[in-house]
Amino acid sequence: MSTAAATLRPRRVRLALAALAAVLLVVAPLILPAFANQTLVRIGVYAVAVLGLNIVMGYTGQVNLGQIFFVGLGAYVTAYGVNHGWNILLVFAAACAIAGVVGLLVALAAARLGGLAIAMVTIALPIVGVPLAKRLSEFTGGSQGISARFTDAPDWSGLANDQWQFYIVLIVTAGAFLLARSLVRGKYGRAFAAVRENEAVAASMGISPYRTKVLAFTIASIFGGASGFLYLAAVQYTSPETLSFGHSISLLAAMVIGGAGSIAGSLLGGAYYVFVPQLTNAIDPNLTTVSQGAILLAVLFLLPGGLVSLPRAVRRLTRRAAPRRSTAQTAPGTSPQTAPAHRPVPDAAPEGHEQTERQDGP
Amino acid sequence: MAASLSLKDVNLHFGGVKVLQDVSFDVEPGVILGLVGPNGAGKTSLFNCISGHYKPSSGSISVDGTEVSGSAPSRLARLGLARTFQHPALQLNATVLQNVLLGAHTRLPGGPMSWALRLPRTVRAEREVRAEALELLGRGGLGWAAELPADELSHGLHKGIELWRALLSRPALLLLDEPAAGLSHGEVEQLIATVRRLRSEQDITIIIVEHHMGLISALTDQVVVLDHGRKLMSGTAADAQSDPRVIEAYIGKDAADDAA
Amino acid sequence: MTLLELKDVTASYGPVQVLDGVSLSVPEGGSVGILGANGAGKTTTLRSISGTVRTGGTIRFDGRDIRGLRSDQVAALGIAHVPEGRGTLGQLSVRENLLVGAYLRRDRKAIETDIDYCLDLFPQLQDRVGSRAAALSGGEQQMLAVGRAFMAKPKLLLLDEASLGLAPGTAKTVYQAIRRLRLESGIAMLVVEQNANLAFSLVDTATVLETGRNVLTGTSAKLKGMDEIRRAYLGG
Amino acid sequence: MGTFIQLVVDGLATGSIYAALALAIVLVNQATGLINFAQGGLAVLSAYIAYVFVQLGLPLILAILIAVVLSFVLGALVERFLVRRFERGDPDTAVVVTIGLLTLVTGISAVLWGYNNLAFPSLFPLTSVEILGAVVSVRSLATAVTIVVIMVILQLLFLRTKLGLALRAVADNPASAAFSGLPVGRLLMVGWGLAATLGAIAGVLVAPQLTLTPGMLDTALVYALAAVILGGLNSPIGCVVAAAAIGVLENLVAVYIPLIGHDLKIAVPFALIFVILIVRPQGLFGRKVVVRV
Amino acid sequence: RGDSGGQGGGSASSPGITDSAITLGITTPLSGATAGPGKCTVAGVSAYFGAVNAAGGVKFGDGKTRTVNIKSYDDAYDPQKSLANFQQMVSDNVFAATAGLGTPTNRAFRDAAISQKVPQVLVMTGDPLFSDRKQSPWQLGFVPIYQNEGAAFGKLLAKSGAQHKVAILSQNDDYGKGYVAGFKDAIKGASNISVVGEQTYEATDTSVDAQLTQLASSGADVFFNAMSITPLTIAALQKAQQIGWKPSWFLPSNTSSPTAILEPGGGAAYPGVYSVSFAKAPQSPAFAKDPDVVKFLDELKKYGNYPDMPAFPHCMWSYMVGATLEQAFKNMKEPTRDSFMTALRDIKDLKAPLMLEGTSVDTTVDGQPAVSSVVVQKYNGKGYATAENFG
Ligand SMILES: Nc1ncnc2c1ncn2[C@@H]1O[C@H](COP(=O)(O)OP(=O)(O)OP(=O)(O)O)[C@@H](O)[C@H]1O
Ligand SMILES: Nc1ncnc2c1ncn2[C@@H]1O[C@H](COP(=O)(O)OP(=O)(O)OP(=O)(O)O)[C@@H](O)[C@H]1O
Ligand SMILES: [Mg+2]
Ligand SMILES: [Mg+2]
Repeated sequence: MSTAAATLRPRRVRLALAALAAVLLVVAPLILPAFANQTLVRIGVYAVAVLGLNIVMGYTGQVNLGQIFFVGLGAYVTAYGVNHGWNILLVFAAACAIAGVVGLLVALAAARLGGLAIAMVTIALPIVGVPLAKRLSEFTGGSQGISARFTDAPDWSGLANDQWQFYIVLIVTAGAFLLARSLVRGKYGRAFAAVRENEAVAASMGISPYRTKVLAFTIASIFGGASGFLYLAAVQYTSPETLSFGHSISLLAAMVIGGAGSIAGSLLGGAYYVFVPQLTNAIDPNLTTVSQGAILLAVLFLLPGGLVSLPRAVRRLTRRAAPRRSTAQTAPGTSPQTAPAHRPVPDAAPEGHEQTERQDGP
Repeated sequence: MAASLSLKDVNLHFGGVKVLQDVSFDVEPGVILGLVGPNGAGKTSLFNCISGHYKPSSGSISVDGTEVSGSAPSRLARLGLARTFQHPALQLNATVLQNVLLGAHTRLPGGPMSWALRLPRTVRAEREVRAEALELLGRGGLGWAAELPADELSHGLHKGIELWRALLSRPALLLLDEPAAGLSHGEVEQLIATVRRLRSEQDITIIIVEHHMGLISALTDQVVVLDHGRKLMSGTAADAQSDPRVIEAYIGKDAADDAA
Repeated sequence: MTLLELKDVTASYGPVQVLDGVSLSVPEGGSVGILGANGAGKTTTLRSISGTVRTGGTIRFDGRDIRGLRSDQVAALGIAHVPEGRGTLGQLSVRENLLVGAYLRRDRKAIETDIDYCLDLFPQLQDRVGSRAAALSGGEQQMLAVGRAFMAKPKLLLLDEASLGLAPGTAKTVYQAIRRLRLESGIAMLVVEQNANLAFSLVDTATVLETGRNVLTGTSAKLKGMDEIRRAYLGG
Repeated sequence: MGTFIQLVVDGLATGSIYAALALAIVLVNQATGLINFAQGGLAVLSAYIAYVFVQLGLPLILAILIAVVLSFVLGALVERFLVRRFERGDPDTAVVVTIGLLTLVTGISAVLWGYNNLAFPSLFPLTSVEILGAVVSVRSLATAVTIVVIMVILQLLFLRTKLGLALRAVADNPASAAFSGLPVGRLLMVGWGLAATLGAIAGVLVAPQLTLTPGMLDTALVYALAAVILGGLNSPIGCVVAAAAIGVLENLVAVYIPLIGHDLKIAVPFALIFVILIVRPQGLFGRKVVVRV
Repeated sequence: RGDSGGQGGGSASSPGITDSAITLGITTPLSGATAGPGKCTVAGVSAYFGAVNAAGGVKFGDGKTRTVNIKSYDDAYDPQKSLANFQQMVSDNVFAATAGLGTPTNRAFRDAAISQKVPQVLVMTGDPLFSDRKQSPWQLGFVPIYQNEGAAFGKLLAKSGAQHKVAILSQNDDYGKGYVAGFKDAIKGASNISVVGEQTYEATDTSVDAQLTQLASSGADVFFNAMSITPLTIAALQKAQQIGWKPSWFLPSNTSSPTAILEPGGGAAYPGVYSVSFAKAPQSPAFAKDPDVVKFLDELKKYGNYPDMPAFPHCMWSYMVGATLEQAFKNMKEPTRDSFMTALRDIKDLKAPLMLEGTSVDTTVDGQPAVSSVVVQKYNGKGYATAENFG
């Protein structure tokens, strides 16, 4: 096998897999039963919220207990816009933008605080958000909430509502995930990680911790707003309960369970958020709290890195058998003119070095 | 372009502790300056003042004639300053390559939107710095480690990674805090060669804090000795090593013999 | 009599095996050095003794098999480890750090005397007893780490680059103090030290590690005489 | 004026509920470096345990003592068999583990005792006394006194005892602490055990007022967290003062600033916390964590 | 268009009903803060139909005898989850959703229920929307709308003729607002009644001491307390005594349990504690031997998996929901949802078990839930007695 083919193969395979996944996603709603579609739709809603949370918390390390507030805000803006007859694209833009602007304002203040102090400000968002939503009843419908329907399938489409909703959610979710994925892979991903690890070091690399935090927080809020838009697309109703603090905690748990600092993990986190209540309802609706706690702990106990680390964990188990020797000397890539370490003792030349078997990237 | 640095009456206090007192000296572009002194003399703190991590209580620091004291570290980095840390500060769970790439932050164009949309220029820039980082690592004999998580490398190698990370930013002024700590004699020789080559290939000003007097003698054009936060003397490495005050305060009688 | 004996010790971090059969022994009251390039496995060897890495082979201390013990159990047997890097408790004051070092001791009066001894040894720490360790300079932290190990009054001292970041004069003083400790109280030690001049001033024998195994062992004098050793570790 | 004083007194009484939980959170944080969301849930479980023994006919004080001891064991076991696995890993994961623990413990309480509000007997009589024209129930007064006593004990524990020093050392740097022979695992168990004990005391103190339900302390948890961060994560005194301040301030704002009212009063302590944290990131009484590069 | 796979109510038999069984679904909070009442809603219906099934089942209007199966789902009072549960019900082939507790949770799937033509009936919310036939064709509320309860007390007070100053403390949501609106409407013309203080609290609050202190200073002699949180109600009763404020007290139907609330709160200390109700309180000594109550408690234990004395009235209410549903089943001519709705909307003067004298189920009035009549009761130190007059 030539080296060229070897490097091309995984890429081609990956492209093919991506294409296959895309086709499956497009075809799936036409085949699946309504309930499956509705479930997938809800997964999309929460995956986007978790994705945002992941950016600010998983990647940038800023504890955020207020993500649900932005979901709720996006949902309210969407409801308001829809009920006032705005164009749907405008509604979407407004949901993202208003959540983003509020997020930016909060972040401009909150990012001055480090560590847990930021957690405090973010806790306040849903805690204050609920009574505020009740207070502003002209916009929010008060504690009775507000309904808005805009995702009924148009007749020309020939689709059922759940299918139509699926496509709306798919477009937004896919867009959000692709954007986030590119963002965290390059310059900004490294900046987020650097701020998370050590702000002083990040700063000495030319990364302003403050701005980076504000950026991450704002992105998270925008994704929160987008998720709120999707929430309304799926649920068609929102009320102060949507933004209750408990859900924020659940989002946080979903993020860690999916995999903190992982894009794919956000999707898994969204799935976890939606599936576990269904599962625990199926087990016994009277025991949902116990079973949810037990499932959460069990998953983390087995996979402390989250669901996304499952393949890695499996690989590690299967690899145990093959120990490797130190890589220091003759691993590939060492340039010949500078040996990595001295070899002071001539009469004990090391022999039998094996090549490292770590493959790059996932 | 190598940068010049000028310190004037820099003072730094933490509560009652006077860490730096009236420190003044100038560094011409392209010079390698050694900063030595006993433990706790304030060398790292002085680095922190220059790089913006500490704000001097008073005094002025200017880079290329621009007053920078009190500026944020990130701003100084954008002005071309890079540094390493006395205690290696790497992202241990990221790969060595990712760690080094962090150094390229200021060189990469485009805002978050451009990167999220993968605009061609960002893709191109990323490919370029990646190649450059790999080349640097290869040159440092760390090519094999590029895709390993940093925590799988031994302590001594971390110092090297920090150096490559700082260099990837193509600095005009480079601050190295004890780069030879934890290196064996042979490894120090290599480091000396690396820094020499760096200077010959790149227009750069370097300040080195080091307790390894051999390295200081071999590399520096000029030496500043700090003691208890004050400048004790400045001159060449040879001047310093023969100055009785320096021997008294820093090198110690027997140690001076050993180092010779 | 041998105090510590390592025989064919292997060690691994997760799936990565980095020690590949290291053997050495430290006699009672003896002092043994470990030399080797970056990544040779020096630190890992010390870690395998104090139980912070998964190991195979035999490790005997004081006639007891100590392989697989936790690090606090190892410490309780009388082994103090000055780890590589920051070995201090950052948010505790200098004094508290020293007190923690004496955790296993009950002799309160003697503890106070020993604290004074440490502060005498490291005058830089004296006016900073109330400061938190994280605020200290790199070298000061290193002094504190060494002081913490002293406070334990161990039978065996594991020193991992104890001179790291110390000014030449200070390093000298510290090594003198260690030497004195050995003479006065018969502490045995296993020393990892990149500054071979310092190392040879302290150890009777040394072993050279390379990619996780011993490649050479001998007395200080013999090693000092070898060309390769001179080139790699001593200069000149 | 009478109303004003009464409002202050009422606020202090509410504040002491938050303070009780906050102290337990501070204790776990000092001993393990973790923020424990399950603290409230565990405290409720302890209160239920005491309830069971009361139902069995034991005198209240004995039931409470048994619950306190059992809670210590429970806390230690939780550390050993659950939290231990996550202690050296990502702190976010550890926090989520405590969230999972909260869910599990709440669920267990619900399964065993249901969601009905159970009346929990009070150690102190329901009578009240007058102070400065304000009526104070003996129960609130006793609760407040108990909390102050616990606060002092905690402060002494951490700053004056060898155990306190060891607990802090382990939380700071477990690997380094172990090199000095500190039995890290056992100390962490002790830390959790003590925090659970404290939680148990908090639980039985407030249960008579809130009545026992599995979610009895859910709201208080948020306030307790706020108090801990405002007062300083490493300061028992700070968190008690902060909890009291939050309770009082809320009341005064709600009554005297009608625009804010009782619905939005909760925003005020948060706004205050925010302002204070900007000036003092380590909290009112907290010690700054020193980090150097 | 409806959802793919979702069938509307056609003339063929609807999903969820066979010749031998019918399946009903309940989505209600079974965990979290409102789980107490939530569990009751499941227990009551299950108890009722458990007994009916044990006796052979219900003879439907189409002549077939069917057993009634109940499937319950936990929504934790989260609207999103109640919608998900509804969708699950549709996929589980549930004939109708019933008895679920909560305004937002019921509202969340109201649209979906309408568009899929799935009945969502006899729900436990006092939100009037569910009883508006035009807007909610597939819905029907069960419990009196909150306004009715507030109004009943207001009327009694206005009728008393004496001068009264009223202080109001209400929950800051549609529950509290409904009560207060009904009450204020009823006292509108009455010159003898003045409202002297009005405060709200959040359902999540741990204490309402400040509100009580504030209201006590208003000098009111009547306290209208629209509160649905058990521990807060107890604490409020205790607190007012402590600060020496002893007004006549009004409590809503779901927080007026003599054993769970008034006894621990010391309700006997007040000149009068009033509540409204349409259900017999099993805890009340007056009803201890009542055959309805005895049978109910027995069935609740046996079929409802609820061994305790109910602490929330929702147990009784949902038991009555069972009786109302049975009545509708008996009258429905076809095994379809359409036919069921028709039958359900045609019940008049049904004396469901446990109903108090003077109240009945009437589903024929547009804008009103199945039960709209309540009687005001006064606490007598042990249980309740119907109050004709205030004072
Ligand atoms: N943030 C701080 N808070 C308190 N004291 C500090 C702080 N930073 C530095 N110091 C004190 O300033 C003094 C100088 O520290 P610095 O790290 O600059 O020394 P140094 O010359 O680099 O020493 P070394 O050679 O040991 O690294 C030390 O005594 C240190 O404790
Ligand atoms: N946590 C780890 N995971 C995987 N491999 C590791 C880990 N720590 C060290 N190694 C590897 O083990 C080998 C030995 O490391 P060790 O730290 O013992 O070296 P050392 O001789 O002390 O080097 P130095 O002089 O740089 O301190 C190195 O190849 C290193 O890459
Ligand atoms: Mg320094
Ligand atoms: Mg090492």
